[in-house]
Amino acid sequence: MARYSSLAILRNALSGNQQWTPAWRKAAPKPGYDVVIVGGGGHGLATAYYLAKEHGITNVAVLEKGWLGSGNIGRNTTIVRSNYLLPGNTPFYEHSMKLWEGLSHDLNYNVMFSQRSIINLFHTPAQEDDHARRGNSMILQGVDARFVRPPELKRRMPGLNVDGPSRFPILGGLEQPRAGTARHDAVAWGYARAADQRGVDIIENCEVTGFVREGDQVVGVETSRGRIHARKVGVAVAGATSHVLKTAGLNALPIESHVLQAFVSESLKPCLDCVVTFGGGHLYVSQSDKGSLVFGGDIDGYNSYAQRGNLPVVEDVMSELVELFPAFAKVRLLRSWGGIMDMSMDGSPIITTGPLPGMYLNTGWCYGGFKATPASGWCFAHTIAKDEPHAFNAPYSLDRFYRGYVIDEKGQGATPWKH
Amino acid sequence: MSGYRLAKSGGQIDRSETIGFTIDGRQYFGFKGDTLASAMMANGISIVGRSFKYHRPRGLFAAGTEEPNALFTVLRNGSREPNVRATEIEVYEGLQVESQNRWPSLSFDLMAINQLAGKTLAAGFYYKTFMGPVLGPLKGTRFWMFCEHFIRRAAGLGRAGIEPDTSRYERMNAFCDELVVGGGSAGINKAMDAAKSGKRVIICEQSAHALSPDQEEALGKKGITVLTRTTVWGWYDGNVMAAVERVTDHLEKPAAEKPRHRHWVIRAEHVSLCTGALERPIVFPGNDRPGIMLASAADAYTSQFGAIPGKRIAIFTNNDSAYATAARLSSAGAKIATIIDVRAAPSDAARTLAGKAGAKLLSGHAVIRTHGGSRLKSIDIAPFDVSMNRPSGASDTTECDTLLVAGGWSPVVHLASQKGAKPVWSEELQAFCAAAANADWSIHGAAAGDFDFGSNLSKNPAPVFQINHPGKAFVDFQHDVTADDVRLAHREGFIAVEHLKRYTTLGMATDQGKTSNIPGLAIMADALGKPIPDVGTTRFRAPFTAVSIGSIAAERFGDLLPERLTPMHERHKELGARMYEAGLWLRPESYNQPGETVEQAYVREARAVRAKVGLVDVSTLGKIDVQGPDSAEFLNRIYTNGFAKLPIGKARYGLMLREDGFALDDGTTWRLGENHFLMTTTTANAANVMQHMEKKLAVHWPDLRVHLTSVTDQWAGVAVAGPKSRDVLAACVNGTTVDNDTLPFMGIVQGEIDGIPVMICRLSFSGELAFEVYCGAHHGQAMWDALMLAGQPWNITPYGLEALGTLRIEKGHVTGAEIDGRTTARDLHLDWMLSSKKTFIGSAMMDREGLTDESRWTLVGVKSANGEKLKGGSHIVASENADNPGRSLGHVTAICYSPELKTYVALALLENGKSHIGKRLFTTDPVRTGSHVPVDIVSHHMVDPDGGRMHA
Amino acid sequence: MRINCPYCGLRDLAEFTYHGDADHALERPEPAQENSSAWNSWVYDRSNNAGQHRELWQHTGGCRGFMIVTRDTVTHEIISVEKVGS
Amino acid sequence: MLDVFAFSSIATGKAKSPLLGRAAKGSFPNSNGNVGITLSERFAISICEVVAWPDQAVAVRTALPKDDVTFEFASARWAVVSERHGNARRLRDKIGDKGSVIDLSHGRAILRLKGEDCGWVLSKLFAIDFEKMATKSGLATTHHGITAQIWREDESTFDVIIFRSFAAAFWHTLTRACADIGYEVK
Repeated sequence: MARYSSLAILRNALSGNQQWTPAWRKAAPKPGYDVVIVGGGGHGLATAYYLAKEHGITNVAVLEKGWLGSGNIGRNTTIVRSNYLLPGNTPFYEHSMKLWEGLSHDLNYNVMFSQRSIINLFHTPAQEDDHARRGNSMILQGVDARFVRPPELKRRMPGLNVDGPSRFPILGGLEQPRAGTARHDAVAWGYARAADQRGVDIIENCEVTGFVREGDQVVGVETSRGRIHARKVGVAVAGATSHVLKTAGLNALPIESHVLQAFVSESLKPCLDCVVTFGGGHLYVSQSDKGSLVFGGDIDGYNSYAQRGNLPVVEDVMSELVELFPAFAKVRLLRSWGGIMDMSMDGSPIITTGPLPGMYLNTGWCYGGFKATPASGWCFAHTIAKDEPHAFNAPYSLDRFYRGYVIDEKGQGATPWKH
Repeated sequence: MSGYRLAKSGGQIDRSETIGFTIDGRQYFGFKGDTLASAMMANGISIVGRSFKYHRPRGLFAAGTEEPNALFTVLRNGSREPNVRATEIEVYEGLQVESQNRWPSLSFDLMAINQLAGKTLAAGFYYKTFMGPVLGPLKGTRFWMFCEHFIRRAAGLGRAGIEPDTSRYERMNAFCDELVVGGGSAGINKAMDAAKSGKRVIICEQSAHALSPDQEEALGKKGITVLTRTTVWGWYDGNVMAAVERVTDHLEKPAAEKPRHRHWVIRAEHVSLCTGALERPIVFPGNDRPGIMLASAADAYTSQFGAIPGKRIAIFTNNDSAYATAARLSSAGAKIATIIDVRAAPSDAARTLAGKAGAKLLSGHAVIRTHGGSRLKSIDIAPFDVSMNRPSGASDTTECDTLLVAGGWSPVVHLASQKGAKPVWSEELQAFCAAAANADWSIHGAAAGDFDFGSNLSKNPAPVFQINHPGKAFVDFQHDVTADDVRLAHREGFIAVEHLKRYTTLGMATDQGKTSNIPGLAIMADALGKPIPDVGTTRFRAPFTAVSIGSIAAERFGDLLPERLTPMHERHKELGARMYEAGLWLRPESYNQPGETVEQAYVREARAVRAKVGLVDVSTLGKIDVQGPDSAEFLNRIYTNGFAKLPIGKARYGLMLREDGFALDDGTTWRLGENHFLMTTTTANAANVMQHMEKKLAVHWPDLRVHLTSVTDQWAGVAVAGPKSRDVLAACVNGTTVDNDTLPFMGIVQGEIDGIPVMICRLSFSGELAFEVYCGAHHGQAMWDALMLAGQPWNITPYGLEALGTLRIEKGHVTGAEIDGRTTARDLHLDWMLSSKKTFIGSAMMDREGLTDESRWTLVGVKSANGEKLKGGSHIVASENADNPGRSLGHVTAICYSPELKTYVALALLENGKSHIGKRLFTTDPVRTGSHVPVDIVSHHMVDPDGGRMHA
Repeated sequence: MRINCPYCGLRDLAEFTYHGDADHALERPEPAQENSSAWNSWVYDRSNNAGQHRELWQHTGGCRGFMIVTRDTVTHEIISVEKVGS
Repeated sequence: MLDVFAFSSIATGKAKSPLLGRAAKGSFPNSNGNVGITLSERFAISICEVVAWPDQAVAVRTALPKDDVTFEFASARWAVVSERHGNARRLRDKIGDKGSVIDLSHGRAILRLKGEDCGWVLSKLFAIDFEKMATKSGLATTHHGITAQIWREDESTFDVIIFRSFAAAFWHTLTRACADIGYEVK
């Protein structure tokens, strides 16, 4: 398959773009594989790619029940960051950031990762100290962080309500300069293409309906396209985790599925160059290359498998955007959509062997799934290949909840909808 | 110059009133009732916009919400509203608009050089390049970000303002039995019927004049609420409908108190969709030249505004509806030169109308090419074979300045799709129609595929969506997505309809693909050799058309954000307090005297408390009234420590855990009677604790007879603290003494201050001899005044949150900064409060290994070893080297200058804290100040550890 | 979404507070001083049904009463609402 | 035993309204010069909450005085507003141990709206179907997290009961909502 490059583009342009070939094969399922990954989203595709690249395991199938990347990989607000507070999280997300920084080259696919930085605004002295604490935690673990003061904020975001009257006066922000945004669909397509090139079968419209067992051991999956055997089965289905694992007889997990809405405005000339978050509520906003404001806030807060949210959260998010950028009241909301978040009991993910022999589980991403995609795939591949977690994902075990080693960034306890 | 105004006709405009407006600063005139679009047409303006990618000149294409090209920025009172469709802007005297996405001007746009790049800018080209070198200064993401900088500048439509939008937005809640969406004939009938059967009816019509004044009156007479200029944009669960009413956008001088937009939230028992249908184009090479538009658009401009798009008009159709249009246009005075119909044998009814219109009919033909620059000049017409779906012969050129395209009609099923009804394909109509409705809703008229083009005219178009012929044929005008782009997506395997949309950006522009989705699908289906329904359709999501963010945010931002004030608020302001937001409460941070810094102020205040006496407003503490025979038992389960034996007239400090064993909140609870307690919580946690306890009673302990009521606002509270506090109270309290016998530590008495009934509890957060004095909130200010007066001999000092913090840090008392949802009772050395004689919430989970692990971060005191200032948010490290501090051992939770210890001190959560006591470590703040301070780790009880003072 | 509060009647979602899986909440293990697998799974494990889901809501913006709402988590359709303990 | 009802007294002459200095009296017509609604605060009157034990709800309902503004805003939970001082004690005596009485006279503010357009104005703030709200009835609802109790005295008169600490903020919002009707502050 041809490498992508500006030359290739010119060559094809001259031949009327007739020579391009499919980005990935439309593979049909084989009877068996060394590894079957359930879930053709970002995490599943990345896992397949790193299994092939890092561990030489290429007899791999990725099973997607719908069209590839139809889940949260294509429904998020595209933010990539590693500005975490707790030691359990930082090394993992920083590893992800490093993978992001080389991803376009690695995949020979431009995922448009743009390190336009993220700024978390704070509005009270207490919040300032909290942000200092987070920033210091980042720096002490080798992550970039700096404080930004109002004059610089004003310069970089002319529309920001810095000196206007506000119940949430902006005292400053914590910036991670290396953070930014990427083109979400491109991440799925890039991983799919690169995995496919290494021999991975990507099988769309193939829904897993059950697990094939020999005693306890999981030895394959039943699918809408027949039984597929596998020495190892990795499950990376985000919001559908509970649903899929029920077919293996696992009826209770530290996971709840919740709907998170996301929003885009009409396209505007460049007016916001970084990702910015509001400390007076819960809002994150950036501007896409096409010019749309891309933003979101809290999850709706009730169990849901419907990719559709409700009005109260829409109103909250819009009001927080206007509080931050009063001029945006006259900008218009173009589209909204919903994604199903796999909310865990402490707000942190699970990447582990088990819970059944021959099964491997990757879930609990809450809001954090997109930025985690490369490291999630990388660590999950390692865990599947080596039958033990890598140091990066060792804290993300399943038994941490019961043993009391929770990683609770928001300090909310076992109430998933508050994380 | 091609478009012009007819001498008469134009139902919607008032020719007696001329309106002046400006485009890019140039003056134009229209009539009252004109839209910007109709006025531009009447003024002969051809180029109304530039496309997104190639910056090609574009003309008016439609007359309504589906318009992809004519986007303008409306300027008003110094604020900008970008991307408004000219078809939806009603002209008013002095209207100012600015064209978009062009430089330097609409008619001459340098960015149009993008067209030279032509085929290299095909769909998906971004993904294949700009990756840059693997090494060197542009490695990693740098090269892409360099290119992206220019791409971003080229992209984007209108420019948003940076000046705050001062318009008012308003929310309105409404309820009805029947919501009718759409004010066409179907909608009016539906509304009338519903009203006749006694239903409460609301009818929403998005345009300004679709309903005639008579119709509005008739509906009003039936008690129907008529909302014009109102778009129903969102369908949420339980028939909660979101609509936006554009109240003043069309007015020259709106009244100050009127909202610009009104955000309607309508709860409807039943929704009737009468949203009509939209005409769609046929895709053919050169189909985007100014002068080419939908036949339905020309129809609307002529009938409503008396504006004719051109002098010499050709019509290109695959169905009968265009013939009716032709007849209407010509009877209005337009010149219809030719009708080109892809069908070999149009119906007799159609032929008759063509004759009536005096138009030459070319059946079995198609337009395969167009000519012209800033305006259409001529078109190439060739024989066309519908069965082959290909041109089948040599072409002729025909002169015309306007080409009306009629590609069939698509029912507007967006809202039904939002509701969850998957559209179903109709082979006859060649369109997606709404699926079966249910008890919540129904669909009527053209929206239900029930078209009526006129007598004997057929509803069914020929299945022709594109003329497959070389040349740039545009599917999505605004995003410059061509038929070739769709075919390329197919070639590269992006064949799922969502992949097609995402890979090519088809249908993602501000018109949301209202005219481009179906042709795009058809081209993909053609490439796949599948029927259209097998390719599928994307689910429509809110909003139906773009809606102002301000309207949805109505009344939830700026000065309308609620705040909570204590009864003594005015006094704090008079005393020059800097107010600080905690939760929604405004609380004094410190009472700065002229020239004082915050630090000088709080140190002075704290000193005064330790030396003599101070007072602080504690009204914001959460207060919960607990009553009932089982109250004591209830508290015994809620708190980790015992409350059953708490004597009446005594208070006790209590700790609550969550079910998972981590600390939830702390506070004192006072026993006012056998079955009556007053619980206090931290300000921030008041609501959580209330819900926590209500849930326990309702769900887990329904057998307990306990009533909970929030009384936070009922009580004003003031803490009087310091060695002289007892003297101050003795000086002003009547009805009781406050000596150690009457009022021992944690005792409660009742009395009066200046005639105000008060309740006094002797407890101490500061570590000094202290009392909390409570009275009815309406009396708070008077009580404050009385205490200030009584305290004068000891010049009693009001103190704020900062001093309060200082005193509690010195004393080692914890607050929300330490009880942060991650800490345990042991971490905070509160394990003495964990009763072993009973079970309580959290008792089963609090001893798990992760919660008792030696390496946990536990509470310690921190003293600056060299007097250097400590910084909030600092972490604690072992290395004295600021540049290589090593790993974090923990972090400070609160810092202050301690007047008692004459140095900066802090509380901190430190890994295996006990093991570090007496050791030298360093606080480090690399992210903010770079401060790196040697500190001594000490017990968290830094002042008066044995509590001698507060028990004095 | 609107919820039909057994006391106040049909009210907007915004007036209600979510308290999670009701069946789960009602199955609180016997109070204990020691940890047990029953407590572990009660605090951390959820069935998270796709489809009918009995869940606990509180009308915090109204009567503050608790109710069990049976709701389809796939369609958001509310099948029934009952007062807790009824 | 402490006498908690002692604190409910507002007859000291020292009670201060939370709207003091925030609600300018006078007429604020809309731009057509119309005044459609009258706003006033019902200050220094008794506001109590009465809660019955589940099995005593009927008994308490019958025991409650009829002369006051009394409405059951939650199951077996009543708001009782009265011009009569010491009403809490009176209620306590009436219901005995059938339930609890909580005096909130200091903890709430009552705003009275009078005028044909009350429904229009209140509909901006509350998601309540005021067309269907009966006179002499009350309910509990919320405005952006500000919990409120609403009593309909007659066709064109409403009382809104809110937490004292929110009174000033709510007043600001309320007058904004009245602006297009035009209002007068008594």
